[in-house]
Amino acid sequence: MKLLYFAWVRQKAGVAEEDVTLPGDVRDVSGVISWLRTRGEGYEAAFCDLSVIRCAVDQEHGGFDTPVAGAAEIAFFPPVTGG
Amino acid sequence: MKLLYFAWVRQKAGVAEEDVTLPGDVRDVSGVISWLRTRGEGYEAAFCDLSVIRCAVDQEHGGFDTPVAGAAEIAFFPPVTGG
Amino acid sequence: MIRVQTEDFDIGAEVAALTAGRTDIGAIVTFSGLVRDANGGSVASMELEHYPGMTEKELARIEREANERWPLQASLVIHRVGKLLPGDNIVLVVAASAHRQAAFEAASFLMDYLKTRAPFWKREDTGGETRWVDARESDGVAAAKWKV
Amino acid sequence: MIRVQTEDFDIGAEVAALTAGRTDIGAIVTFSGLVRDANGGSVASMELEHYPGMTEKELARIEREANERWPLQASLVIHRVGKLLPGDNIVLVVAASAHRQAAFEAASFLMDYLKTRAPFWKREDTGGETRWVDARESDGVAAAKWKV
Repeated sequence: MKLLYFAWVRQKAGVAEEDVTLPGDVRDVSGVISWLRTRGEGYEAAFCDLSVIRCAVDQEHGGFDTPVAGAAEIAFFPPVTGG
Repeated sequence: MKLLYFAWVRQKAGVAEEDVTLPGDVRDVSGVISWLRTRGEGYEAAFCDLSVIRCAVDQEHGGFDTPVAGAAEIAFFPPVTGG
Repeated sequence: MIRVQTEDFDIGAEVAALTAGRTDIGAIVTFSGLVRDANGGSVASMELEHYPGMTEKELARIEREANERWPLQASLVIHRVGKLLPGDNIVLVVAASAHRQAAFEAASFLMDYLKTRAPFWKREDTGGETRWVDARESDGVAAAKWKV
Repeated sequence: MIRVQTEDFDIGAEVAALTAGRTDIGAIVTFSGLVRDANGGSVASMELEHYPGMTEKELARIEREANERWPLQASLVIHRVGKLLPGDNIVLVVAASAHRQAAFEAASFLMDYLKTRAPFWKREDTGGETRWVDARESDGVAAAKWKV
Protein backbone atom coordinates (compact mmCIF):
# COMPACT_ATOMS: atom_id res chain seq x y z
CA MET A 1 0.00 0.00 0.00
CA LYS A 2 1.25 3.46 -0.89
CA LEU A 3 1.22 6.23 1.72
CA LEU A 4 1.52 9.88 0.66
CA TYR A 5 2.16 13.00 2.74
CA PHE A 6 1.67 16.61 1.72
CA ALA A 7 2.59 20.11 2.90
CA TRP A 8 3.72 20.30 6.56
CA VAL A 9 2.60 16.70 7.21
CA ARG A 10 5.20 15.67 4.61
CA GLN A 11 7.82 17.96 6.17
CA LYS A 12 7.23 16.71 9.72
CA ALA A 13 7.01 13.05 8.71
CA GLY A 14 10.18 13.56 6.68
CA VAL A 15 8.87 11.54 3.77
CA ALA A 16 6.72 12.33 0.71
CA GLU A 17 5.74 8.84 -0.32
CA GLU A 18 6.42 5.28 0.86
CA ASP A 19 5.27 1.72 0.25
CA VAL A 20 4.23 -0.08 3.41
CA THR A 21 2.60 -3.30 4.52
CA LEU A 22 0.10 -2.52 7.26
CA PRO A 23 -0.22 -4.82 10.29
CA GLY A 24 -3.15 -7.18 9.88
CA ASP A 25 -5.22 -5.55 12.64
CA VAL A 26 -5.37 -2.11 10.96
CA ARG A 27 -8.94 -1.61 9.74
CA ASP A 28 -9.36 2.11 9.10
CA VAL A 29 -7.51 5.42 8.67
CA SER A 30 -7.43 5.84 12.43
CA GLY A 31 -5.60 2.54 12.71
CA VAL A 32 -3.08 3.60 10.06
CA ILE A 33 -2.32 6.76 12.03
CA SER A 34 -1.91 4.87 15.32
CA TRP A 35 0.51 2.51 13.62
CA LEU A 36 2.44 5.36 11.93
CA ARG A 37 2.92 7.09 15.31
CA THR A 38 4.88 4.05 16.53
CA ARG A 39 7.32 4.40 13.64
CA GLY A 40 9.36 7.39 14.86
CA GLU A 41 9.45 10.98 16.07
CA GLY A 42 8.73 12.49 12.65
CA TYR A 43 5.41 10.65 12.38
CA GLU A 44 4.61 11.47 15.99
CA ALA A 45 5.16 15.17 15.30
CA ALA A 46 3.13 15.03 12.08
CA PHE A 47 0.16 13.33 13.72
CA CYS A 48 0.21 14.95 17.16
CA ASP A 49 -2.83 17.19 16.49
CA LEU A 50 -5.46 15.21 14.58
CA SER A 51 -7.79 18.21 14.36
CA VAL A 52 -5.62 19.53 11.51
CA ILE A 53 -5.08 16.22 9.73
CA ARG A 54 -7.13 15.37 6.64
CA CYS A 55 -6.89 12.20 4.59
CA ALA A 56 -7.83 10.65 1.27
CA VAL A 57 -8.26 6.96 0.52
CA ASP A 58 -7.63 6.12 -3.14
CA GLN A 59 -7.76 9.84 -3.96
CA GLU A 60 -11.19 10.41 -2.38
CA HIS A 61 -11.62 12.56 0.73
CA GLY A 62 -12.06 10.27 3.74
CA GLY A 63 -12.43 10.39 7.51
CA PHE A 64 -10.64 8.66 10.35
CA ASP A 65 -13.21 5.86 10.22
CA THR A 66 -12.85 5.21 6.48
CA PRO A 67 -11.94 1.52 5.94
CA VAL A 68 -8.57 0.88 4.33
CA ALA A 69 -8.98 -2.78 3.31
CA GLY A 70 -8.09 -3.12 -0.36
CA ALA A 71 -6.98 0.52 -0.68
CA ALA A 72 -4.02 1.16 -2.97
CA GLU A 73 -3.17 4.66 -1.77
CA ILE A 74 -3.74 6.64 1.43
CA ALA A 75 -2.75 10.30 1.68
CA PHE A 76 -2.38 12.56 4.74
CA PHE A 77 -2.36 16.34 4.58
CA PRO A 78 -3.43 19.55 6.35
CA PRO A 79 -6.74 21.29 5.48
CA VAL A 80 -6.45 22.47 1.88
CA THR A 81 -5.55 26.10 1.12
CA GLY A 82 -5.75 26.43 -2.67
CA GLY A 83 -7.67 28.95 -4.73
CA MET B 1 -36.46 73.81 -21.64
CA LYS B 2 -35.11 70.86 -23.55
CA LEU B 3 -37.19 67.69 -23.96
CA LEU B 4 -35.55 64.42 -24.95
CA TYR B 5 -37.11 61.14 -26.07
CA PHE B 6 -35.45 57.73 -26.29
CA ALA B 7 -36.10 54.29 -27.80
CA TRP B 8 -39.73 53.65 -28.80
CA VAL B 9 -40.91 56.81 -27.02
CA ARG B 10 -38.71 58.74 -29.48
CA GLN B 11 -40.02 56.72 -32.42
CA LYS B 12 -43.68 57.17 -31.48
CA ALA B 13 -43.30 60.86 -30.64
CA GLY B 14 -41.44 61.29 -33.91
CA VAL B 15 -38.83 63.54 -32.35
CA ALA B 16 -35.53 62.94 -30.49
CA GLU B 17 -35.06 66.35 -28.95
CA GLU B 18 -36.86 69.67 -28.89
CA ASP B 19 -36.81 73.03 -27.15
CA VAL B 20 -40.14 74.02 -25.66
CA THR B 21 -41.67 76.65 -23.44
CA LEU B 22 -44.06 74.96 -21.02
CA PRO B 23 -47.42 76.59 -20.19
CA GLY B 24 -47.23 78.43 -16.87
CA ASP B 25 -49.51 75.99 -15.05
CA VAL B 26 -47.26 72.95 -15.60
CA ARG B 27 -45.73 72.06 -12.24
CA ASP B 28 -44.44 68.49 -12.55
CA VAL B 29 -43.59 65.69 -15.00
CA SER B 30 -47.20 64.61 -15.00
CA GLY B 31 -48.17 68.09 -16.16
CA VAL B 32 -45.57 67.98 -18.93
CA ILE B 33 -47.00 64.69 -20.19
CA SER B 34 -50.58 66.01 -20.16
CA TRP B 35 -49.48 69.03 -22.13
CA LEU B 36 -47.47 66.91 -24.61
CA ARG B 37 -50.51 64.72 -25.29
CA THR B 38 -52.37 67.78 -26.60
CA ARG B 39 -49.64 68.38 -29.15
CA GLY B 40 -50.45 65.65 -31.66
CA GLU B 41 -51.02 61.98 -32.38
CA GLY B 42 -47.37 60.98 -32.07
CA TYR B 43 -47.22 62.25 -28.48
CA GLU B 44 -50.55 60.66 -27.71
CA ALA B 45 -49.28 57.28 -28.96
CA ALA B 46 -46.02 57.66 -27.07
CA PHE B 47 -47.71 58.49 -23.78
CA CYS B 48 -50.83 56.33 -23.99
CA ASP B 49 -49.59 53.72 -21.47
CA LEU B 50 -47.88 55.50 -18.59
CA SER B 51 -46.97 52.23 -16.86
CA VAL B 52 -44.10 51.85 -19.32
CA ILE B 53 -42.96 55.48 -19.30
CA ARG B 54 -39.93 56.48 -17.25
CA CYS B 55 -38.45 59.97 -16.96
CA ALA B 56 -35.40 61.91 -15.89
CA VAL B 57 -35.26 65.54 -14.82
CA ASP B 58 -31.85 67.12 -15.42
CA GLN B 59 -30.39 63.65 -15.99
CA GLU B 60 -31.63 62.22 -12.70
CA HIS B 61 -34.29 59.50 -12.53
CA GLY B 62 -37.59 61.08 -11.55
CA GLY B 63 -41.25 60.22 -11.07
CA PHE B 64 -44.47 61.69 -12.44
CA ASP B 65 -44.65 63.98 -9.41
CA THR B 66 -41.10 65.33 -9.78
CA PRO B 67 -41.26 69.19 -9.99
CA VAL B 68 -40.02 70.68 -13.24
CA ALA B 69 -39.60 74.33 -12.20
CA GLY B 70 -36.12 75.47 -13.14
CA ALA B 71 -35.25 72.21 -14.92
CA ALA B 72 -33.11 72.52 -18.03
CA GLU B 73 -33.74 69.07 -19.46
CA ILE B 74 -36.51 66.48 -19.17
CA ALA B 75 -36.21 63.05 -20.80
CA PHE B 76 -38.84 60.39 -21.46
CA PHE B 77 -38.05 56.77 -22.18
CA PRO B 78 -39.17 53.15 -21.67
CA PRO B 79 -37.80 51.04 -18.77
CA VAL B 80 -34.08 50.60 -19.42
CA THR B 81 -32.78 47.39 -20.99
CA GLY B 82 -28.98 47.71 -20.98
CA GLY B 83 -26.37 45.33 -19.64
CA MET C 1 -13.60 53.79 -13.90
CA ILE C 2 -16.45 53.91 -16.41
CA ARG C 3 -16.48 53.95 -20.20
CA VAL C 4 -19.20 54.11 -22.83
CA GLN C 5 -17.81 53.13 -26.21
CA THR C 6 -18.61 51.64 -29.60
CA GLU C 7 -15.36 49.62 -29.69
CA ASP C 8 -15.01 46.09 -28.35
CA PHE C 9 -13.05 45.41 -25.15
CA ASP C 10 -10.65 42.66 -24.11
CA ILE C 11 -11.31 41.26 -20.62
CA GLY C 12 -7.71 40.15 -20.11
CA ALA C 13 -6.26 43.51 -21.12
CA GLU C 14 -8.72 45.42 -18.92
CA VAL C 15 -7.97 43.24 -15.88
CA ALA C 16 -4.21 43.48 -16.52
CA ALA C 17 -4.45 47.29 -16.64
CA LEU C 18 -6.39 47.41 -13.34
CA THR C 19 -3.93 45.15 -11.50
CA ALA C 20 -0.61 46.24 -13.05
CA GLY C 21 2.09 46.70 -10.41
CA ARG C 22 -0.26 45.95 -7.51
CA THR C 23 0.11 43.19 -4.94
CA ASP C 24 -2.83 44.11 -2.68
CA ILE C 25 -5.53 42.53 -4.88
CA GLY C 26 -6.45 38.95 -4.04
CA ALA C 27 -9.68 38.46 -5.97
CA ILE C 28 -11.04 39.74 -9.27
CA VAL C 29 -14.53 39.04 -10.54
CA THR C 30 -15.52 40.00 -14.06
CA PHE C 31 -18.94 39.88 -15.62
CA SER C 32 -19.35 40.17 -19.35
CA GLY C 33 -22.67 40.26 -21.13
CA LEU C 34 -22.96 39.19 -24.77
CA VAL C 35 -25.53 39.57 -27.51
CA ARG C 36 -27.43 36.31 -27.37
CA ASP C 37 -29.36 34.82 -30.23
CA ALA C 38 -31.75 32.82 -28.07
CA ASN C 39 -33.52 30.95 -30.85
CA GLY C 40 -30.58 30.55 -33.21
CA GLY C 41 -30.67 32.78 -36.27
CA SER C 42 -33.58 34.95 -35.14
CA VAL C 43 -31.47 37.98 -34.15
CA ALA C 44 -29.48 39.45 -37.03
CA SER C 45 -28.15 42.40 -35.04
CA MET C 46 -28.81 44.61 -32.06
CA GLU C 47 -28.73 48.39 -31.66
CA LEU C 48 -27.78 49.85 -28.29
CA GLU C 49 -29.16 53.35 -27.72
CA HIS C 50 -28.29 55.45 -24.67
CA TYR C 51 -28.76 58.87 -23.10
CA PRO C 52 -25.37 60.59 -23.40
CA GLY C 53 -24.59 62.56 -20.27
CA MET C 54 -27.04 60.79 -18.00
CA THR C 55 -25.49 57.38 -18.82
CA GLU C 56 -22.09 58.45 -17.55
CA LYS C 57 -23.62 60.04 -14.44
CA GLU C 58 -25.61 56.90 -13.60
CA LEU C 59 -22.68 54.56 -14.19
CA ALA C 60 -20.44 56.73 -12.01
CA ARG C 61 -23.10 56.75 -9.30
CA ILE C 62 -23.50 52.95 -9.45
CA GLU C 63 -19.73 52.46 -9.25
CA ARG C 64 -19.44 54.92 -6.34
CA GLU C 65 -22.19 53.08 -4.48
CA ALA C 66 -20.39 49.74 -4.96
CA ASN C 67 -17.18 51.25 -3.62
CA GLU C 68 -19.00 52.56 -0.56
CA ARG C 69 -20.52 49.15 0.20
CA TRP C 70 -17.51 46.92 -0.39
CA PRO C 71 -13.77 47.41 0.14
CA LEU C 72 -12.75 47.41 -3.52
CA GLN C 73 -9.20 47.96 -4.73
CA ALA C 74 -10.43 48.66 -8.25
CA SER C 75 -13.63 48.65 -10.28
CA LEU C 76 -14.52 49.12 -13.92
CA VAL C 77 -17.70 49.38 -15.97
CA ILE C 78 -17.58 49.40 -19.77
CA HIS C 79 -20.79 49.51 -21.81
CA ARG C 80 -20.87 49.41 -25.57
CA VAL C 81 -23.34 51.35 -27.74
CA GLY C 82 -24.25 51.23 -31.43
CA LYS C 83 -24.72 48.20 -33.65
CA LEU C 84 -23.72 44.78 -32.25
CA LEU C 85 -23.91 41.26 -33.66
CA PRO C 86 -24.80 37.96 -31.92
CA GLY C 87 -21.82 36.83 -29.84
CA ASP C 88 -20.50 40.41 -29.48
CA ASN C 89 -19.62 41.81 -26.08
CA ILE C 90 -22.12 44.33 -24.66
CA VAL C 91 -20.94 45.09 -21.15
CA LEU C 92 -18.01 44.42 -18.84
CA VAL C 93 -17.99 44.85 -15.09
CA VAL C 94 -14.86 44.21 -13.01
CA ALA C 95 -14.56 44.26 -9.21
CA ALA C 96 -11.21 43.70 -7.49
CA SER C 97 -10.83 43.22 -3.75
CA ALA C 98 -8.62 41.57 -1.17
CA HIS C 99 -11.14 38.76 -0.71
CA ARG C 100 -13.46 36.91 -3.04
CA GLN C 101 -16.83 37.51 -1.39
CA ALA C 102 -16.56 41.29 -1.74
CA ALA C 103 -15.51 40.95 -5.38
CA PHE C 104 -18.40 38.59 -6.20
CA GLU C 105 -21.01 40.69 -4.40
CA ALA C 106 -19.81 43.99 -5.84
CA ALA C 107 -19.77 42.67 -9.41
CA SER C 108 -23.25 41.23 -8.99
CA PHE C 109 -24.49 44.50 -7.46
CA LEU C 110 -22.95 46.56 -10.28
CA MET C 111 -24.76 44.46 -12.88
CA ASP C 112 -28.11 44.46 -11.05
CA TYR C 113 -28.02 48.23 -10.75
CA LEU C 114 -26.75 48.85 -14.23
CA LYS C 115 -29.64 46.72 -15.55
CA THR C 116 -32.28 48.81 -13.79
CA ARG C 117 -30.75 52.31 -13.61
CA ALA C 118 -28.40 52.99 -16.52
CA PRO C 119 -30.22 54.57 -19.48
CA PHE C 120 -29.53 52.05 -22.24
CA TRP C 121 -32.11 50.52 -24.58
CA LYS C 122 -31.73 47.48 -26.80
CA ARG C 123 -33.41 47.09 -30.16
CA GLU C 124 -33.20 43.73 -31.89
CA ASP C 125 -33.18 43.51 -35.66
CA THR C 126 -34.60 40.13 -36.64
CA GLY C 127 -33.93 40.70 -40.31
CA GLY C 128 -36.49 43.04 -41.80
CA GLU C 129 -38.30 43.86 -38.57
CA THR C 130 -37.02 45.60 -35.46
CA ARG C 131 -38.23 45.12 -31.90
CA TRP C 132 -37.40 47.06 -28.73
CA VAL C 133 -36.42 44.61 -26.02
CA ASP C 134 -38.81 44.59 -23.03
CA ALA C 135 -37.47 45.16 -19.54
CA ARG C 136 -37.47 41.97 -17.47
CA GLU C 137 -39.32 41.95 -14.18
CA SER C 138 -36.62 39.68 -12.72
CA ASP C 139 -34.09 42.50 -13.16
CA GLY C 140 -36.15 44.73 -10.89
CA VAL C 141 -36.37 41.95 -8.30
CA ALA C 142 -32.60 41.37 -8.51
CA ALA C 143 -31.88 45.07 -7.94
CA ALA C 144 -34.41 45.37 -5.11
CA LYS C 145 -32.59 42.80 -3.00
CA TRP C 146 -29.68 45.23 -2.49
CA LYS C 147 -32.01 47.78 -0.82
CA VAL C 148 -30.30 50.95 -2.06
CA MET D 1 -12.66 21.89 -18.63
CA ILE D 2 -9.99 21.75 -15.94
CA ARG D 3 -6.25 22.39 -16.05
CA VAL D 4 -3.46 22.26 -13.48
CA GLN D 5 -0.41 24.07 -14.79
CA THR D 6 2.72 26.01 -13.85
CA GLU D 7 2.23 28.54 -16.69
CA ASP D 8 0.27 31.76 -16.33
CA PHE D 9 -3.10 32.18 -18.03
CA ASP D 10 -4.78 35.05 -19.87
CA ILE D 11 -8.40 35.67 -18.84
CA GLY D 12 -9.33 37.27 -22.16
CA ALA D 13 -7.85 34.43 -24.23
CA GLU D 14 -9.53 31.76 -22.09
CA VAL D 15 -12.93 33.46 -22.33
CA ALA D 16 -12.51 33.99 -26.08
CA ALA D 17 -11.72 30.27 -26.54
CA LEU D 18 -14.82 29.25 -24.55
CA THR D 19 -17.17 31.51 -26.50
CA ALA D 20 -15.68 31.31 -30.01
CA GLY D 21 -18.37 30.87 -32.66
CA ARG D 22 -21.19 30.65 -30.11
CA THR D 23 -24.22 32.91 -29.88
CA ASP D 24 -26.10 31.10 -27.09
CA ILE D 25 -24.03 32.56 -24.22
CA GLY D 26 -25.42 35.71 -22.64
CA ALA D 27 -23.38 35.97 -19.44
CA ILE D 28 -19.83 35.10 -18.46
CA VAL D 29 -18.48 35.41 -14.93
CA THR D 30 -14.79 34.94 -14.25
CA PHE D 31 -13.06 34.75 -10.91
CA SER D 32 -9.32 35.07 -10.70
CA GLY D 33 -7.31 34.74 -7.52
CA LEU D 34 -3.92 36.41 -7.16
CA VAL D 35 -0.97 36.11 -4.80
CA ARG D 36 -1.57 38.92 -2.33
CA ASP D 37 1.10 40.54 -0.24
CA ALA D 38 -1.22 41.66 2.54
CA ASN D 39 1.30 43.67 4.54
CA GLY D 40 3.37 45.02 1.65
CA GLY D 41 6.76 43.38 1.18
CA SER D 42 6.23 40.59 3.70
CA VAL D 43 5.65 37.86 1.11
CA ALA D 44 8.61 37.29 -1.22
CA SER D 45 7.08 34.32 -3.00
CA MET D 46 4.58 31.49 -2.66
CA GLU D 47 4.85 27.80 -3.40
CA LEU D 48 1.73 25.92 -4.48
CA GLU D 49 1.88 22.19 -3.74
CA HIS D 50 -0.81 19.75 -4.84
CA TYR D 51 -1.74 16.06 -4.97
CA PRO D 52 -1.36 15.03 -8.61
CA GLY D 53 -4.14 12.69 -9.63
CA MET D 54 -6.51 13.57 -6.82
CA THR D 55 -6.41 17.26 -7.77
CA GLU D 56 -7.69 16.57 -11.26
CA LYS D 57 -10.38 14.22 -9.94
CA GLU D 58 -11.61 16.76 -7.37
CA LEU D 59 -11.65 19.64 -9.86
CA ALA D 60 -13.54 17.50 -12.37
CA ARG D 61 -16.04 16.54 -9.67
CA ILE D 62 -16.53 20.17 -8.60
CA GLU D 63 -17.06 21.25 -12.21
CA ARG D 64 -19.51 18.39 -12.85
CA GLU D 65 -21.46 19.35 -9.73
CA ALA D 66 -21.70 22.99 -10.91
CA ASN D 67 -22.98 21.86 -14.31
CA GLU D 68 -25.64 19.71 -12.65
CA ARG D 69 -26.86 22.61 -10.52
CA TRP D 70 -26.87 25.40 -13.09
CA PRO D 71 -27.57 25.47 -16.85
CA LEU D 72 -24.03 26.33 -17.97
CA GLN D 73 -22.98 26.62 -21.59
CA ALA D 74 -19.33 26.38 -20.63
CA SER D 75 -17.12 26.21 -17.56
CA LEU D 76 -13.41 26.26 -16.88
CA VAL D 77 -11.14 25.84 -13.88
CA ILE D 78 -7.41 26.53 -14.13
CA HIS D 79 -5.17 26.25 -11.06
CA ARG D 80 -1.47 27.02 -11.11
CA VAL D 81 1.15 25.13 -9.09
CA GLY D 82 4.82 25.76 -8.31
CA LYS D 83 6.49 29.02 -7.38
CA LEU D 84 4.46 32.23 -7.69
CA LEU D 85 5.23 35.87 -6.91
CA PRO D 86 3.02 38.59 -5.36
CA GLY D 87 0.59 39.82 -8.01
CA ASP D 88 0.76 36.53 -9.95
CA ASN D 89 -2.39 34.69 -10.95
CA ILE D 90 -3.18 31.56 -8.91
CA VAL D 91 -6.58 30.38 -10.08
CA LEU D 92 -9.16 31.11 -12.77
CA VAL D 93 -12.77 30.00 -12.75
CA VAL D 94 -15.14 30.79 -15.61
CA ALA D 95 -18.87 30.10 -15.81
CA ALA D 96 -20.88 30.90 -18.93
CA SER D 97 -24.66 30.77 -19.09
CA ALA D 98 -27.63 32.25 -20.88
CA HIS D 99 -28.40 34.47 -17.87
CA ARG D 100 -26.29 36.27 -15.34
CA GLN D 101 -27.57 34.80 -12.08
CA ALA D 102 -26.61 31.25 -13.05
CA ALA D 103 -23.15 32.43 -14.15
CA PHE D 104 -22.56 34.36 -10.89
CA GLU D 105 -23.79 31.54 -8.66
CA ALA D 106 -21.88 28.82 -10.48
CA ALA D 107 -18.60 30.77 -10.41
CA SER D 108 -19.03 31.47 -6.71
CA PHE D 109 -19.88 27.81 -6.01
CA LEU D 110 -16.86 26.61 -8.01
CA MET D 111 -14.56 28.81 -5.92
CA ASP D 112 -16.12 27.90 -2.57
CA TYR D 113 -15.77 24.20 -3.33
CA LEU D 114 -12.34 24.47 -4.82
CA LYS D 115 -11.20 26.27 -1.65
CA THR D 116 -12.38 23.47 0.64
CA ARG D 117 -12.07 20.30 -1.50
CA ALA D 118 -9.25 20.59 -4.03
CA PRO D 119 -5.93 19.30 -2.63
CA PHE D 120 -3.70 22.37 -2.94
CA TRP D 121 -1.51 23.84 -0.20
CA LYS D 122 0.11 27.26 -0.12
CA ARG D 123 3.47 27.95 1.48
CA GLU D 124 4.54 31.57 1.84
CA ASP D 125 8.21 32.50 1.73
CA THR D 126 8.67 35.70 3.70
CA GLY D 127 12.36 35.92 2.79
CA GLY D 128 14.37 33.49 4.86
CA GLU D 129 11.47 31.82 6.60
CA THR D 130 8.64 29.77 5.12
CA ARG D 131 5.14 29.38 6.50
CA TRP D 132 2.30 27.05 5.47
CA VAL D 133 -0.86 29.11 5.03
CA ASP D 134 -3.61 28.15 7.49
CA ALA D 135 -7.03 27.17 6.19
CA ARG D 136 -9.64 29.86 6.83
CA GLU D 137 -12.74 28.96 8.77
CA SER D 138 -14.74 31.34 6.58
CA ASP D 139 -14.00 29.13 3.57
CA GLY D 140 -15.69 26.20 5.28
CA VAL D 141 -18.70 28.38 6.08
CA ALA D 142 -18.85 29.62 2.47
CA ALA D 143 -18.81 26.06 1.11
CA ALA D 144 -21.36 24.80 3.64
CA LYS D 145 -24.02 27.22 2.40
CA TRP D 146 -24.30 25.28 -0.89
CA LYS D 147 -25.33 22.10 0.99
CA VAL D 148 -23.67 19.57 -1.32
